[in-house]
Amino acid sequence: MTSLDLAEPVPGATVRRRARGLHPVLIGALTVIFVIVLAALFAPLLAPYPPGQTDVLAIGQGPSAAHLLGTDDLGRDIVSRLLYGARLSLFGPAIVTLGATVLGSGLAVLAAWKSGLWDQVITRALDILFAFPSVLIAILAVAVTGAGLTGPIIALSIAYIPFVARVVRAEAVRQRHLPYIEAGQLLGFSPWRIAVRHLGCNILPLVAAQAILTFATALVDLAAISFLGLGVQAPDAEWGLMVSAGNAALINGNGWQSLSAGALIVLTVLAFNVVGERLDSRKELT
Amino acid sequence: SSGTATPAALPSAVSTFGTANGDVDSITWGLPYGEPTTIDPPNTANYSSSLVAMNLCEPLVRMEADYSISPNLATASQPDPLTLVYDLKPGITFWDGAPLTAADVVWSLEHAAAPTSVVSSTLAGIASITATTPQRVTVKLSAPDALLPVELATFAGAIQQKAFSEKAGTGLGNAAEGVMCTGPYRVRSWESGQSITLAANPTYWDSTRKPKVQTVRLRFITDSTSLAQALATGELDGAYEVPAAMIPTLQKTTSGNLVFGTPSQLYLALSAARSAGPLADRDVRRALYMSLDVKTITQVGYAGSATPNYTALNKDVWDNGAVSPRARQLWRDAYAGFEAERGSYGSAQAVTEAQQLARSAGYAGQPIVLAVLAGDATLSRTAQLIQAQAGAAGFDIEINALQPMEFEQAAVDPAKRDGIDLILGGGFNAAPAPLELMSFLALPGSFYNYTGYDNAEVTSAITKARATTDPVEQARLLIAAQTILEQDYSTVALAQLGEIAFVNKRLGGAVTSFAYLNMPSFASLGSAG
Amino acid sequence: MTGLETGAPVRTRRRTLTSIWRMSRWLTSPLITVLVASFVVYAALLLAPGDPAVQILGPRATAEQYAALRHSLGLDRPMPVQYGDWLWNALHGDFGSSLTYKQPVSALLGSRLAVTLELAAYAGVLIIVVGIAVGTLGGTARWARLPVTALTAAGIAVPSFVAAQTLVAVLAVRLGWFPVLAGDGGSFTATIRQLTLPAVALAIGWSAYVAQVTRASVAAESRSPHVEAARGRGLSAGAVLRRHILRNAAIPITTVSALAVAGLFASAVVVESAFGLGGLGSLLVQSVAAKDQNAVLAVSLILLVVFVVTTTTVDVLQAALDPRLRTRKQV
Amino acid sequence: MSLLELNDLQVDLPVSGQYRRILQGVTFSLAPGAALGLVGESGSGKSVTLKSIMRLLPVQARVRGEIVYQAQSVLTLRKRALRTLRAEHVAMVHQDPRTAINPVRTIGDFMTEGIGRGSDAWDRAASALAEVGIRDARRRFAQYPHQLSGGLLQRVMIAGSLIHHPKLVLADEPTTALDMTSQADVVAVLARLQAERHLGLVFVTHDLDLAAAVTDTLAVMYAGVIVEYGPTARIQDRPLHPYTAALLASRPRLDRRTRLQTIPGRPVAAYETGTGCVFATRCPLATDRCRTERPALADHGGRLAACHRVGDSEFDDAVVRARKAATP
Amino acid sequence: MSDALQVRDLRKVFSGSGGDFVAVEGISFDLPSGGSLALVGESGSGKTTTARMIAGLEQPTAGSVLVHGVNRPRLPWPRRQRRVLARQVQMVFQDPNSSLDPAQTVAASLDEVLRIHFDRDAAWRADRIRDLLAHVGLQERHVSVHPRRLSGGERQRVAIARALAVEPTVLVLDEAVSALDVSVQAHVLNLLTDLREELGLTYLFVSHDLAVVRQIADECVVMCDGHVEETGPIEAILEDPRSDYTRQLLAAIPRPGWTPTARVASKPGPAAPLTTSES
Ligand SMILES: Nc1ncnc2c1ncn2[C@@H]1O[C@H](COP(=O)(O)OP(=O)(O)OP(=O)(O)O)[C@@H](O)[C@H]1O
Ligand SMILES: Nc1ncnc2c1ncn2[C@@H]1O[C@H](COP(=O)(O)OP(=O)(O)OP(=O)(O)O)[C@@H](O)[C@H]1O
Ligand SMILES: [Mg+2]
Ligand SMILES: [Mg+2]
Ligand code: NI
Repeated sequence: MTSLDLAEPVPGATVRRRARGLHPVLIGALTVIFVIVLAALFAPLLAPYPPGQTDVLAIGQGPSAAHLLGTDDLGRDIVSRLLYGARLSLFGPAIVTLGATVLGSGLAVLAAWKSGLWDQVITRALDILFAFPSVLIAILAVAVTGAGLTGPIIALSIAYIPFVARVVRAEAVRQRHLPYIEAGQLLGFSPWRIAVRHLGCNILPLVAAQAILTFATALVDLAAISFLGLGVQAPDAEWGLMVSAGNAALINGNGWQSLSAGALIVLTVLAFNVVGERLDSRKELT
Repeated sequence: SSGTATPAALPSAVSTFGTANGDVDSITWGLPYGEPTTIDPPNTANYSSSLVAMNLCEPLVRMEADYSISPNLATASQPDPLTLVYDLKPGITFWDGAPLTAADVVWSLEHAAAPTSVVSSTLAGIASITATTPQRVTVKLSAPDALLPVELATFAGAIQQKAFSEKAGTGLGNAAEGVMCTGPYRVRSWESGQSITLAANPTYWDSTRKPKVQTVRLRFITDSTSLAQALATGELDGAYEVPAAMIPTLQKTTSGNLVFGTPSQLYLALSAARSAGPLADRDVRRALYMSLDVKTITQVGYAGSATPNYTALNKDVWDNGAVSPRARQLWRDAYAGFEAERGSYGSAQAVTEAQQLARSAGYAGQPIVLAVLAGDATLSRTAQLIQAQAGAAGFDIEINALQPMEFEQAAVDPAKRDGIDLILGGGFNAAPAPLELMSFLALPGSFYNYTGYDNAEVTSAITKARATTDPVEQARLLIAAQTILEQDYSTVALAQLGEIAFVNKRLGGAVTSFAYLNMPSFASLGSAG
Repeated sequence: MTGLETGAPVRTRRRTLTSIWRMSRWLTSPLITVLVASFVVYAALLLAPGDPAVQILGPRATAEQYAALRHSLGLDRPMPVQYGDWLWNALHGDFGSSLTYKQPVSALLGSRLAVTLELAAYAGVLIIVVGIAVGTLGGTARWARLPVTALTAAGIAVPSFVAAQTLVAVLAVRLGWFPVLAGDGGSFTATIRQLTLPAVALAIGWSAYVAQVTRASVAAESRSPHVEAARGRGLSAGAVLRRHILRNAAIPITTVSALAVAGLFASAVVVESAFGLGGLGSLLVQSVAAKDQNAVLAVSLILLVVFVVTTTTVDVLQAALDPRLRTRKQV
Repeated sequence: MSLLELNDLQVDLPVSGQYRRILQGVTFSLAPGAALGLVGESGSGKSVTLKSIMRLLPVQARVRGEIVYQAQSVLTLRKRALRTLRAEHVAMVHQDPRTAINPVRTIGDFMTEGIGRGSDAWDRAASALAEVGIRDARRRFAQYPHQLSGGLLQRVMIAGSLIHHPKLVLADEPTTALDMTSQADVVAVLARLQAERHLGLVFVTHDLDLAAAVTDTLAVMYAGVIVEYGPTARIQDRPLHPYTAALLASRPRLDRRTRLQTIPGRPVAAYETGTGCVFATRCPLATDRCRTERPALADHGGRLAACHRVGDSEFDDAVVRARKAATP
Repeated sequence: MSDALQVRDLRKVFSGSGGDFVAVEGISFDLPSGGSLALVGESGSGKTTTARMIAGLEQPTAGSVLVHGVNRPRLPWPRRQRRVLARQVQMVFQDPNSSLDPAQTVAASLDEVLRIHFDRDAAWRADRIRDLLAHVGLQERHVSVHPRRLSGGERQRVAIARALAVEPTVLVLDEAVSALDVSVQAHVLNLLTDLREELGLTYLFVSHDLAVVRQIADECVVMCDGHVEETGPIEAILEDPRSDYTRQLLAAIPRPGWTPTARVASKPGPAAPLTTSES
């Protein structure tokens, strides 16, 4: 028998790209996400006041020792509302992401795997869905279900399907024609096994990246819907709603509510985008 | 009466603001409720539409800023309780030069009373309208109705040209067709989605009331902060119905004056929405109201532009120029009694009592659904205050924000109120008369009678009051009915809201009472200096 | 050699057929998309609770009045019939009349469409010019890479409504540089001044997105072997940038720019509301709330058509820019 | 005077954030009209050498040593001069024509780029194509790269690089992406043009036999170092360095079926080699000295080899035996 | 003894937007058990297409593929036949980088195959994996690594091991060594020769390099533009080529003392006719 003594792979491009490791910006973004998620989970422990506790003697105050970011127009503590607001602000996008990602990548893999007529029908249906601006679907959903998170969540879960599915399908189709998939077929693996275990595993990083980017988009869109007054309703705390609720105070020179809620949205979206982009660029690895 | 509003002041009784001294070339006015849906007067059931329509079209008798009624296109007389006679003044012409005739009046009133019109129900008491001579119109009633003469002074009674209106057909009052009236202004242009421009009518018949402002540009600005910002920067010269949330902003500005005009027919009402549910028991309802501190609500929710109110009827419905001074005194006395009884609601002691009362009436923390109109910052804030205050007394209030459509349907259709226990809403009286509001609240099957209130004594008192022409007697009867009704706690007008108007400092003579809605309000404006 | 010679004429005929088929696909698929989508909107609106009759008559009418109005509006017919009717009329340019404003929807759309188009055009120019310029800078100049990456990442994360509020509070109210109200019309410069803040609010996110894609594709293209080869042939830096880097990066850039412009119309819904602009977006929000079916349908249709037209344009542009798409690639 | 001279070229490139040695002491010279073959396994630094000559390495690259083209130091050329050098003096033929020619521009664009758009330019382009055996130039001009076969496209690239009549051509594995027949075509075209035009040619390949067909001098590279340098025919006939021998012996033969020679281990990069001979870890004949002391490229009868043991008879026998196993 | 593989009149027509294209036309040959047959020809001559049709990855437009006299259907296969059909023909692909599932370790991918084809316990499978890897010259430490950590040659060995795991009747090698460096190529060629001797494998070897083919094949089918140009034992083809085309192929192989000659390029190359009349 011939034998080879090969310890390490040939030095080259793969090694170069892989060694990139965790970038400080990525670490920062992950930290932000971690902190915000923790804050949302432990809001009851962290918030200095109940989110709905009004205090008519302390209305529209600026920051003070008692209220770190001041109070809103009903004298509620803004920090507490931001903390509790994180729950709804993250919950909606999370559900949307879950729905759109599962449905989108499911359809994508189905289309790529079955190809032919299936692919055409699914692709065409996705094209049609793609033509609906997501905000339009969400607003129409509000017309059906009434104001609140339910309608927009369902609507966006559907509206984002093509965004997820298009990217995932393109990758799945590419992978489907790679020799390793054909080899699997020749080796007698069941289509189910190949589609899920092989194809599925290999598009997973892409799906994850897509999910994270979807989350960021959903956060913005849901906040916008709440901002328009069609989503989360007062007295529930939610960032988009807080941005609009603080608007009156903002033009009076007390922008703490509006700006801090706006800043949190920007920060969260930024963090998720950074992580998503990072994951997305990692897909070249395999 | 006139006066100046001082910033940060509590509402002073202001029905007109400043004096109109000189001519003004043009002004820009904001419409916070957006584009008028129509300017056909009897169908203008919202703020924007009525404001525009009533600067174009005039009723036979006019309402003044203090709600008193005086002759306008016609002088009115009532030879018997079932007959109203209107004699048209000579020399009145429409914008196109055609003279006003009795036929136009008949057409207009029949148009308003037709079943498809928004005000048809308020005019339901009319049996016939006839042109007895070319200059006289006789209106016959099917039953004595003290309300009808007042209703006819509102947008319900505005007169349009018959020939034009018939030609316009279903398009009457829309942006393309418009209207043909006699008023001090006429439409110059209507840019859908943006603005309507009115121009002074050069041939206006009433030379004593010729408009001083030549063009009025009405901008549709539904976003309250944009509105406030534009008022503050002077991009807008004024607006009615400024959202209360913007009061703190506008109080600081130097570009103009914020006025809380009275009398106003605007009020804030909290009503039980159905006869079932946790609020089915009168004592639970009472306990709920006892837990509310209305003074705080008016201060926090309305920044002082509103005053607390403790009865089902809002104060200004009887405290205005359309109600005779003696009758007003009777109402005041009666109200003093309610205020004495209920003025301490919301205090710590009252809350404790409320808690006990609720518990003993069988309330054990079931959720109470409070419906409120979505997208209205002031109402939303008030609802949250109510939630917090009632919460302190152990009431579990869930706020359910309804889209405008749903909200309106909930107001008319009991089926749509299923699952709703309370409705918080702003309202206004079309007619500044307690009779109307009492009927709506207390008669079985009436609009605002959500809980199915049916009390024979009350019903008979209201029916009698409608048939009396003597205002004092009418007031007595209604107060008697009210005394009974108030014990039901189905509806309470929590606050008497002031008309929040903003007027740029270069302008004077603005009508700031809620009567603006039924008046050619821009015709009284002029330069302040 | 076999097969090929005899195949030639057949192939030519086939090719004509294929190109007709491809053309028809370009034409029919957007149509089908619009058809299906409009039906979905129609059905959704019928599903929505709320009764247009109440909206028109107000809350104080009688049940008979409501029923009569519903009948006269044709709302008591089966849904497919109503849709068919609507479609037939829409094909003839008649979108019915607005239930709220009691006039033809087309009359309602005119000035609003103009406002939205002005806004979208302004924002579109900002997006494309700024996005591509910044992106190209970031993709070519080494010093600019980091700042541009950071800037675009931040820009993408700023929702238009947050931008709108902050811009107004600072630039219009505090500093008074721009008017608060837009849509006043007037001279061209006045319109520009009025629309600047809304357009900027609308453009921030999208232009950052375009810039990001531009940067990435320009950078990727600059590293590509054919660009290195072009440099090796002694072409000037400018020629390489124009004829190779930008020419090739133009393919993804056009796609995202077009998508950005299409998405713009939808984002305008939010910005118009924030600035109190009477455009299509605010009409949509308002009509949905009022259940003004015909208005909602017309606006949705416009949004759909805009989207479909842009995506179709992208398809055509892509084929024009990328010869590889014109003849199917052989595997 | 030589056309091109590389003197102790040393290149460091950032690999995962750290500078790593890629080329080490690369030295050779090329007379006008001469052809040099640069042979070695993947990763040995052939392309980096060519790119250094064209100054096409990434900007971060650290290059030391000397590259002299016609008495000009390439490494210190200003922008203008560099462009002239690239455009008119030195041409490069890349490994994969599919990626090295802009896929969205036509062949005509490619051919006329840099020579203008007049009818004169088209004529020049057409005659350049004719020289590489493409006679239907007009039709080809309208075509896109993906519409041409690999062999044809590679000829287009050669034609495009020769349109300015350069004096030096750097061909980086111009045939690796092609099948055998196209390879023969392309190499034939290249060899003919080199002879006709008296071109200097650096021909990079994996295949010693292929290099032998086009070049007169051969440089065998391993791990960023030239390990053997000399006349092609003599190296092919009797290699001095064990790496060269092993390369020769691992190529399958046409005339009979034999067990092929293999080289144990894997190719390494310059920065992975220790202080000793770069090939020591894979050399079956390595001694302790080989492992610790790096041999210089030394003269052995008109040929250069970097090996301590050249001349050592036991060693030479082994090398010859290895080579013999492959020869008939 | 029946032939391991019988290929009869295979024909493949691709129809795309550019029209119909005949990629393979009338290919027939027999491959006896334990034999080794090579398909050679220049690029685009239809070698890969033929190999894929034989493996079942592509549906022939006409003609048949018989393995031990049994017709071989195209993928996807019905559940019950999968095991049997998988063991008829296995294939090793040209690109070592993408022929292994990047998400699976070497052991996992071999184990998966074994689990599906043999109802044996984990210990047996572990043994077998070691055995297979040893056969292709890989060691214990290559077992639990991901393909991206392996060199091209190693990856190709794993691919071969995986194909061998099902004990196929015929092993199709499509340019299995073309992407490798000379020295690594030599390794793999030696390995293939050894495996064939040791295990009595049957090869269908696809290549454009006649020198490589010489190492591995007994029989040779020369393909040109989709049809068979010449068939025969490899020695015969190399020493006494009948067709000009084969002679051209032979002339193109670099060897000591070789002078390359160019064909005339204005004869359109094989890829050109597809798209030429575009303007
Ligand atoms: N831009 C770069 N940055 C870092 N390292 C590089 C770069 N380009 C090449 N290398 C490294 O330099 C070494 C030599 O690469 P080079 O491309 O010159 O090899 P080669 O001999 O041309 O190989 P091949 O036959 O595969 O083309 C390799 O280890 C490679 O990884
Ligand atoms: N799926 C396909 N659709 C259309 N044409 C195809 C397809 N697959 C292959 N072809 C064409 O069929 C011909 C034969 O291709 P094939 O891949 O079999 O050649 P090959 O001999 O393997 O060439 P190479 O040596 O380049 O691998 C080529 O011209 C190719 O373009
Ligand atoms: Mg190289
Ligand atoms: Mg092939
Ligand atoms: Ni032939």
